[in-house]
Order: sequence, then structure tokens, then C-alpha cells
Amino acid sequence: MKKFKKILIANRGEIAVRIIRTCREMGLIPVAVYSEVDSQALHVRLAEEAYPLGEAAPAASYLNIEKIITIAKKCQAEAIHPGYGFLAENHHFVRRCEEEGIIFIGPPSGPMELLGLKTISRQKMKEAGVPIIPGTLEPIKNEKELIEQAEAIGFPLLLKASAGGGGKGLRLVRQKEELLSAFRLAASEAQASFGDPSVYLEKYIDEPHHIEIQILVDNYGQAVYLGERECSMQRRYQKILEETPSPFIDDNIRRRMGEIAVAAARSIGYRNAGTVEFIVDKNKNFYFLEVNARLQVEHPITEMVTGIDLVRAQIEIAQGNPLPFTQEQIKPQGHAIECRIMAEDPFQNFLPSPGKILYLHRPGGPGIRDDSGIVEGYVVPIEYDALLSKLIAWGRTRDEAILRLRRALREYQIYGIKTTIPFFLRILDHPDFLAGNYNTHFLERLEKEPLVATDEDLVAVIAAAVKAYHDLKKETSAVWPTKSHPWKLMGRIELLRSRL
Amino acid sequence: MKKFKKILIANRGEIAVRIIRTCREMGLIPVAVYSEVDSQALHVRLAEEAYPLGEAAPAASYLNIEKIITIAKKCQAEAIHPGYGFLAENHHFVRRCEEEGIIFIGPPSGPMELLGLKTISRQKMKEAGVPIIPGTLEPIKNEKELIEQAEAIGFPLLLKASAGGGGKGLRLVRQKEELLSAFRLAASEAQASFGDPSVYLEKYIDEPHHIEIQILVDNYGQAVYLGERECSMQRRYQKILEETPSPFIDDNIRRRMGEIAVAAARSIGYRNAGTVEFIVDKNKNFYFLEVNARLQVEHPITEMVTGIDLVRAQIEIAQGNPLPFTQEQIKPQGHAIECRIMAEDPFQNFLPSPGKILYLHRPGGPGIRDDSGIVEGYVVPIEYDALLSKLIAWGRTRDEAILRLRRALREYQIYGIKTTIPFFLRILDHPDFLAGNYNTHFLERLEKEPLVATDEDLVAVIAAAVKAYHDLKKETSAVWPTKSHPWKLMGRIELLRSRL
Amino acid sequence: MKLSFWLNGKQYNLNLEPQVKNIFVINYEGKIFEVVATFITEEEILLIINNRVYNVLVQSNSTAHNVIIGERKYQVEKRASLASAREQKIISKKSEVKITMPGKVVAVQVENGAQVKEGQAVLILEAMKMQNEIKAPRDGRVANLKVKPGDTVEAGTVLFTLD
Amino acid sequence: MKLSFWLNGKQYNLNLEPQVKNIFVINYEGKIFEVVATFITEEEILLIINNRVYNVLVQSNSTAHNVIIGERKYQVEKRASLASAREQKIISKKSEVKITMPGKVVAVQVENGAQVKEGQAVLILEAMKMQNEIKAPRDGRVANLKVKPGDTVEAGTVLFTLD
Repeated sequence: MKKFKKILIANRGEIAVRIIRTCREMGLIPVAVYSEVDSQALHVRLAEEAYPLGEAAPAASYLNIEKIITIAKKCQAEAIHPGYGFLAENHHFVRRCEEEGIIFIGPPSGPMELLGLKTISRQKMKEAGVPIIPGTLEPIKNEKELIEQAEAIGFPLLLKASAGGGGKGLRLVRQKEELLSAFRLAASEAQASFGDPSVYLEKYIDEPHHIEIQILVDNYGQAVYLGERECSMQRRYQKILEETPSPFIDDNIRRRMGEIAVAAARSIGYRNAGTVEFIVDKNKNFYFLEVNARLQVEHPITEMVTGIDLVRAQIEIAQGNPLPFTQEQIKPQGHAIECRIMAEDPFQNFLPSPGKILYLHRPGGPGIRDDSGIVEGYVVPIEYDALLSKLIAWGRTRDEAILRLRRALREYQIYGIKTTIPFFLRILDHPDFLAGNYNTHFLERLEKEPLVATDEDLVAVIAAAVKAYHDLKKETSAVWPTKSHPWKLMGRIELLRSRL
Repeated sequence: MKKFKKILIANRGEIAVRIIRTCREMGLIPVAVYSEVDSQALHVRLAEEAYPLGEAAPAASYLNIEKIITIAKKCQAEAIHPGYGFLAENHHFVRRCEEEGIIFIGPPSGPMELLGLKTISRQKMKEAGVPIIPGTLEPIKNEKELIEQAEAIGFPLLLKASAGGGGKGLRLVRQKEELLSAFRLAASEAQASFGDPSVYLEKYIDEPHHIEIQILVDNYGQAVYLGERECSMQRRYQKILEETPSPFIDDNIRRRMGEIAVAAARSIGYRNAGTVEFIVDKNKNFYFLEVNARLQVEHPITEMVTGIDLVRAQIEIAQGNPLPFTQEQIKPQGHAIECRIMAEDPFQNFLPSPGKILYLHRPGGPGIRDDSGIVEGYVVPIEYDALLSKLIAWGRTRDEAILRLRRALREYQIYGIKTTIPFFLRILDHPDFLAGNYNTHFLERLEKEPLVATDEDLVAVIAAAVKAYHDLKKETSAVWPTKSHPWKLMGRIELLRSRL
Repeated sequence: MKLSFWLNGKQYNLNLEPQVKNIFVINYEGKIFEVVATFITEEEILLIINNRVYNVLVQSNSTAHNVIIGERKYQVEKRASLASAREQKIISKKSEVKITMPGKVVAVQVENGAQVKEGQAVLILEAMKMQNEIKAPRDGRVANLKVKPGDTVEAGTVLFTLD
Repeated sequence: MKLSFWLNGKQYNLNLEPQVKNIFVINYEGKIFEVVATFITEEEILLIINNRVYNVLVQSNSTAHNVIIGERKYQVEKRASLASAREQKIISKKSEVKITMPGKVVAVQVENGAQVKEGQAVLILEAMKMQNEIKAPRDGRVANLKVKPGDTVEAGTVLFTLD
């Protein structure tokens, strides 16, 4: 069994900070890498060593495999933690680490490559007895086959790219008439995004829930599941809020999903932490969707209810330690919810809002965990994703967790850029969310609902009045320095007054 | 059963923030009060309503009973939460609330008054079968009695004021020769501090541990204990770091202390949350010390291991709700440690360090809870105590909690004033602390130990060099604006160089 | 100081009198509001209005103060004209479409001179790894469309106008 | 730029060359250190020295830079004279005792002209609800003691001198 001394974290933002924290707690030396726009970032401040990657563009920095391998060798890191995104699921990178004798903290390159190929992993899962969404197991060969298969599956159905995910090459087809044109569009989008035009068909599940199971597998074939995460709160196919346990499923389904998730991972020789994603229909039938072969953004909610540090578990598995707990010892307690605070303007159709953070005050107190990647004075760059911070609340009950999260969101002050905090306050006030009654369609409906009017109109007007006075005072004092005669200043104010 | 709508928080700083948070989570309207130096304080920002108390001096503001009662009536608060300190254990204030029909969130005035009188509460506890420290049960009447009693108890012994605590009127007497002069000093100090010269004698317990039990008692006589807190890490009789469970005692003693604490509270008709403090000698005999009839500064560590919100429990008890859990349902999990970060300079004999907070970055991540009362831009006032923030770490084991606390302390950045963070780093590195091997004498010994030398001398010199360059550049650019000729500037730099 | 604002079509006439330090007394229709205002930044204000606490964001431009309180945004307008114009849905014939964020042009969906409907995508801009459609704010004819795929645009750039 | 400092009696001669932006190259005894320095405030610096990260506090006065790294404080002195004086325990005959915090005088323990021993309490000051003894830094005779109980003193006030 190997004991690491130093770990390079090939990532940035909150997930780099997250991994650095566990390294510190394990007595390991965390090594940061940073692009030129990140030299003052929090993950650099908290690291023990920090190496520049050069210019900001991801391809030149956080996606630059050879640069990162070179730094790892130079600083003598025994292992690399990839976080999520960037190189986390890049099997070429995993293979390069394997070639250089650097331990990649994640699954081996074999299962990683397989999981990237959607039709092949569907086949493997079906062979392993894992329920998959009805549809084709091979890419569609031609338009004739397309029509036959589509009619066999029935409408509505989904066209999906065989070579990747993230909504690219994905098309919903509601009726036969749309099929051919959708197929051509999906294939060309798949070609553009992944260099491979293959698409396959899946039955469209209506009113679906997106529920995933966290698993851990050690190098000796021992595997456990750590409960589920309800991830149906999505906007443009992006998760924005997650909770555990899911308010939708019961203990029986929970256990079956857990056991199947473990079986799915075992069937392909999976190692380390991973997440098996399922689509659950309104009758609570569940179907394999994909495996996220890495630490998940929303992993903290599982940590909050189990007390288990998943990054530590990843590092220990990578060191060759056996799992230190059995399935029976994992007893989730209470309820946890995370919301992903983004640099986007919820009042302007969620336009990205990069820029300088002028003032930052993060919430605290009982049951609150803040996993943020920002500091005051930091300029949120335009080159990377908009995730600023994950705010996580734990409560003995779901209600307590929601109320905590709401009060903490109200405490959160990120000034200088726009954030999605106001949007989360809307979600947390919504009766359907409070009742635990939502699926992946919830947000598109919410966005169409008008905001209920309040009696705060006068407060807004008073705020505007105070601001107008403040701006006026600033303007006048900037025009005439204090030494000017008071009567001049008064005249100027009078002049300005008449303009208002 | 009453359901409150609005609660006035008669306090400031982190504890006011703490209580406001729970009010928000319970859907109650939190009302803040603030003195003129606190108008930008965090507790004001987070409250729903805020009322000014006037000038800063405690007697004029947070100790002004009639002003606070008037505000409570004006804003129609049904209840007042006193926090700790200020009016929290003032039985006159409790009585005024009772007279005005405002619910005081704490015990009734009767037990409150009794607990302030140390000799009387010792008598009551003895009657109830609670072990007390050997000594007198009545104030010493004259010098003849003093000598007789002292010889009966044996040296070393403690002289203590009957009317109060906090180290005032307290004298350690190691041998008979010191007795008379110590008695006179203690009596005059007690007179000056409490208006009552009475003192009594207690046997001095050597190498003592200070361990306390958290209890909750509802209005129907139901009472539970929520485990202990090890509070032996003290400096000048002030706790600075607490942990639970105590590394010193075992489950058997833990249970006996808990049962006795509940019996002690019941014997005097105690209500609401309270803490029974014990002195534990090196043979693990424990003796009643006093009851803190309020929420304790260090209550969060109990919350971290039990998952119970103690402020919520206090409010529910005050509303007349029965305790929602039984003794058997309280199952502490893991380990929690708190450190009290103070505005004091650990490199200058802990001199207070009030002033403006220029930059603030608080730690986050797994297992970390920050209960702070500060914001960036806030001027820490000289009028109140120096507690800035309580940083609390939870871990599955004591080791994990310590390592988390250490990494979080290293993340904490409070700039502009001095804090005790460096001192905590010393404690958390000390082998005796790591071994759980410390009592109330630990810190006085630690302060005498020299700091181990490191190889960071050159880092310090480089830091100085960079700072010197920075200051020089600032100075030169301030003297000559950018429009001056470069050669002039160079000349100036040359001039300055020779001065260095 | 007398101030007038318009919000949701209603006019508000206020009198604001600064007192000591950061305290104001505001009179609105005979009702008195005592306001303690602390500017955390130039746009974020801690307001205590008759002892009620609000954390508000106020972003001002030449025509309005945009006030965010909790999950709501209020457009407090400085002039009646625009407010009533908005009421009557009269928008000037020619309007510029500006972008408030910096970004990279990924695609241009229509050409200069094209007739577009309200809500129709004209451009796709990428920033922070997300693609964002820039839509026509009303029906009209696209003009002055000068950007092309691959261009980087600064916040405030006029992307096109609608005739 | 050539710089000299003294720390724990040892002299350090450095050459500091500023590069682009906030990057410096420091040469110490032929060893090269590449330093990236970000000033968070005027006193707190994020330093990356040959890829090692340090968060340091540097407070400078006329004679020294006091550097705090983690739990340790380093007094990096600007001049040899003082450093060696400190080494040799030679302190000027007459010395002022200043206070670095504001506070309220609670008690004065000795009178002007009194002979005191090093470490003996001369005054008690209260601030932040704590009483703090102000002790004589060396043996000497107390002079210029002008404060009395109840006085409020500002940071930097000379409380008394020792002859």
C-alpha cells in the first residue's frame, strides 16, 4: 500500500479548493496549477505549492495534458486529482498518467473509455442486468433503419449522440413527421461536437426524475453505495439544486437502485468514486442513464448525511487502501440540499456575469456548509464555467434543511457581479418544491410563472431615493473640491435638483 | 401552548447572529437592538427589525433594562432572548420581563437568583445529593472561623466570593501564612465587584479538568442531558477552546455526570437550557462548580455532535412545547472542537486589538461551522468583549476534527486587527493536546515553552524585501505624480536606496 | 430635497431630508419614514426604514434605478415620459440592441436587412462555457449587424439595430 | 535593488529585481528565488516563492518589518545597529513606554520617581472588558507618569518613561 506525499490538483475553482482541503486534513501536500487569470484565485491561496499554466484559454491551461504531466513530474507529485470537468473524464489523460507512473485518482483508463461510448455502455449494462431505457443498442446505420426502429420504440423519443453527452446532438422527436430532419440535425451536431456522427434512439420518458447513486469501489472489488441524490431541478439540462434523500422514492427503490448501481460498476471493472445516473419515470420505474466517472459537483450533500469525506475516500482508494466501512455501516442521517450559485443574471435570462467581486460575505451558523471558489477582489473570468459557490444546508428533516438554506441564501452577499441567489429564493418559496413535488420540468414551468406582487414597492422607491441622493452628493463633491465656497456648492445642488 | 411571532434579541456580536439565524429558520421575526458603534454590525444586517440603543457604554445600551423592555413592548415582541453575558443572568431583568408579561427565554427569576448566590447554591446542591467541592457552606464570619475552617479543609485552598464569579474575589492560598492577607484582599475585591464582602472556602483541586454538562428542561419537568464539553483549555480563567466528547472521561462517568446534572437542575426548579459545570480531579472524581443559567458560548460543539439546535430548543421550551426527544434518542456522533477567535495580539501578551476589519475571508468546506459576529468594514469596538468568531470543526474522530480545525484556521483571514489565530495553531500542533492530555494548567505551561525554530527565516526576509519595495514604490509615486520626468523619479529612488 | 419616481405606472413624490450622518427623513404623502442608510459598496445598501432592515441592490442608469430586494427586481424610473411610454407600449421606431456581458460570437442567425419577429434569435454569444441566444426585443428589420462568428465583443457593444 | 536585513543576529544581503507585473527575482547568496507577490491589503501578502505558497502579514515600522507566518513572528530588522544592540542587551538609558492599544486607565500602581523592576506592573488599562497590566520593560525609575485612573488613552500614547 502506497502512502502519497503530494497530490497535484488539475483543476480550479471550488472543486480545487475542496480537494486541497482534504489534502491538508490528510497531511498531504496539495499542489495547485493556475492559468494567468487565476493567479489570485482561492485555490492558489490555499495550496502549498502553485505552478502557472500560462494563458487563460482552457486548451492552453487546464486542458493541457502534457503541461500538467510535466508539472506533476517536476514537483514529484505521486498522484493527480482531476476534480470534475476539464480532464476528469478524458481517458487519454488517464492513459498518459498510467504511462508516466502517476496515479490518477479515479477509474482506470479502460472503464473510463468504455463509459464515454454511450451505446457500448448501454450494451454492457444490459448484459449485466441493469435496466436501460428502451431503445437501440447500436448507432443507427441509415434512414431506413431509423424509421423502423423509431416505430418499434414509439413516439415521443430521443435522438442521442453515441460519443458524448451534455445535450450536444440531443433531439426530442414528438412525432414521426419530425424524425428525419431531427436525425440529420442531431448527426451533424454530433459530428461537430465529438467528431462522430453516430446517434441512437431512446424512448422519451415523460415527467422524469433524475436520480443518481453515489458509489465507492476499492481496488479489491469491494463496493458500497452511499444513498441517492435527487437531481431533477435542472435548467437547460444543467442541475442547479440537488437534495438527498429524494422526496420521490422510498426505501425499497432506494435499496434496489443502490444494489444495481454497484452491480453496474462491478460489471465494467470500475474503481474509485463514481455516480450512476438513473431516469425514474412517474411510476417509479428506473433506467440506467450513464456513469459519471469522477467526483460529482453535488457530492457534498452525500457527505453531509453520511459524515463520510468522499475526497478522502477517493485518495485512500487510490493509495490502495481497502474501503474502511461496509454497506451496513453507512447510515445516512437527516436531509441535505445544495444550490449552485452561478455568476448569471436571473433577471436577464441568466446571461453570464463575469467580473470583479467587490464585496463578499458568506453565510455561516448551524447546518451550513459553504464550498466556494471565490474571494473578494477576485475577477471571475469569462473563460470558465459560471459556478461561484455551492451552498449546502443540512437539517434533521427536509423542512429544516430548506429553511436553513433559505436563511443562508438571504445572508449571502456577493457584490459586484450578478448571481442566481434571487432565483434560488424563488425556488425555495415555491409550494411544489416545499411539498417535494417536482421533476425535471419544474424550472421551465417556474420561469413562466409571474412573480407574486408584494407590498415592497415603496421600499424600492425609498432605496432609489437614497441612491439618487448618494450619487448626487458624490457627483457634486467630485466637481468642486471641499475648498470651494459653500454657496457655490449649494447653487450646484439647486441646479441639479431642478434636473431631477 | 403559545406560538411566538417576534423575538427581541437583547445582545450583540456572534451570539445575536446565532439567535437571529434560528429565528429565521423557525419563521419568527428577529428584532435586533444596537448601540451607536454597532449600527453596521452583522447582527443588525441579518435582523428583520433593528432598534437603536444609543451610546456605546454597556450600561447605557445592552445593559439598560428599561430601554430594552420599552423596545420589546413597542415592537410587540412576545419574548426576549438574552444570549450570554450582558443581562443573561440578571435576575432583576428576568423579573422585569415577568412583570411586563414578556417571556424571558431562560430560567425563571427564582432559580436564576439562587444560582447567583454561590454558598446558597452549594447548600442546595449538597441537599440534592450533588457532590460539591469540600469547603464551607456559609460565608466566613470572622478571622477566627477562617483559620479553623482552613485547617479543617487543608492547604492549598481557594477563597471565593459568595456573590459572584469570573475570577473576582478569588484567591489561591498555598500555605497558612498567606491566609489572612489573602482573606482581606479577597473580601475587599468582592466588596468592590459585587457590593458584598462575603467569601467562603473551597479545597483547591490540583491538575483539575473543567467539564460541563448541557441540559434542557421543559416546563413540565422533563429533563435531558446532551453530553459533556471539555473546557479545560483556559487562559486567565477564560475558556478559549472546547471539545466534545472529553478525551479525559469515560462513558460511565459521562452518564453519572449527566444524571447528576439533571438532578441538580430539577432540585432547584430550573427551566430551559442550562449548563452544569464540574471540576474533575485527576482521579476523575467530579464536583459541582456552578450552573450557567443561559446558553453557553461553546454550545455549538454539542449541536454538532447531536444535530440538535439548542437555540430552537430554548425557544420551543419557552413557548411551552414539551421536549421533542427523550434521553435515549440523544446519540452524539463524532467529535467537535470550537476555538474562540479573539481580537487580541498573541505576540504582545494578548493585548486587546480593537479596530477596523479591512479584509475578511472565512473558511468553509466539509465539517466546518463558522459562528462569527463580524463583517468586513466593521470597526470592532473597544467597549465590548474581544470575541470575533467561533470556529467549529466536526470530524468522525477526534483526530479528524483537529486536522479540520487546523486547516480551517489556516484559511481564516481577518486583516486589519490582530487575532488569536496564530496561538490556536500552536495549541493544535502541541503533542499533549494531540494526545488529549491536558488540564486547566496547560496554557500557562504552553506560554512558557519557546517556539520551535523553523527553516522559514529566509521566507520572512523575502517577505520583508517585497514589502520594503512595495512601500518604497508607494512613497515615490505619492511624492511625484506620474507626469514627473523618469530621471527625477530614478534619482529619488537612488536617494532612498542609500537610506535603506 | 424633492424627488419623483415612477414604478409600475404609479408616480411617487417624496421629500428627502438628510439628517446627521447617514440618517434621512423621507416624507411620502404625509407619511414619515426614518431611514438609516449604509453603503456597503456603491450599489449595495443596508437600509433600516422605520426600524425594518433591508439589504438592497440599486443599479442606476440614465433613466432608472433598478432595485433588487430578495428575489424581486423593481424598475424605479426617473422620468414619467418613459414610464408612460412603456405603459402604452410605444417604443421608439429605431432601437439598438446592446449586450451587457462580454462574450464571443458563435453564430449569426440572420443577415442585415432580415425581417425578424420578437423573440427570434439573431446571434449566439458564448461566455463562461454557455451559449446564449441574443433575441430580437420586438418585430423589426435587422440593420447595422457588423459582428461575425469568432468576434469577441465587450460589454456595452451595440450588436445590431432594429428599424 | 540591493537590500539588507538582520534576523536573529544574522545579516541577509539580497538583490531584488522587479519583473513584469507583480513578479520579482530575488538573489540571495547566489540562490535565485522567483517571487509572485499579491498584496491583499497593505500589510497582508500572498507570496509564491519558487512555487511555494505563503500567506504572510508584514507590519513595518521605522526599524523593522514584523513578519507573521502561521503561528510565528519574525522581526526582520532594517539596520544592523539596533539588531546588534538587541543582541548585546544594550538598551538606551531613557526609554518611553507606549501603549499599542487604546484603553481606559483603571489603576496606577506606582508613583513618579518610583524605582521599579523589570516586569513590575506600573499601570492597569482596561479595553474590551479585560484588564491588562502595563509592565516595566526593564529596571528603572518611573518618570513622566501623567495618566490617572479614569483617563482614556489613545493608541500610541507615551504612558511613562524609565530613567
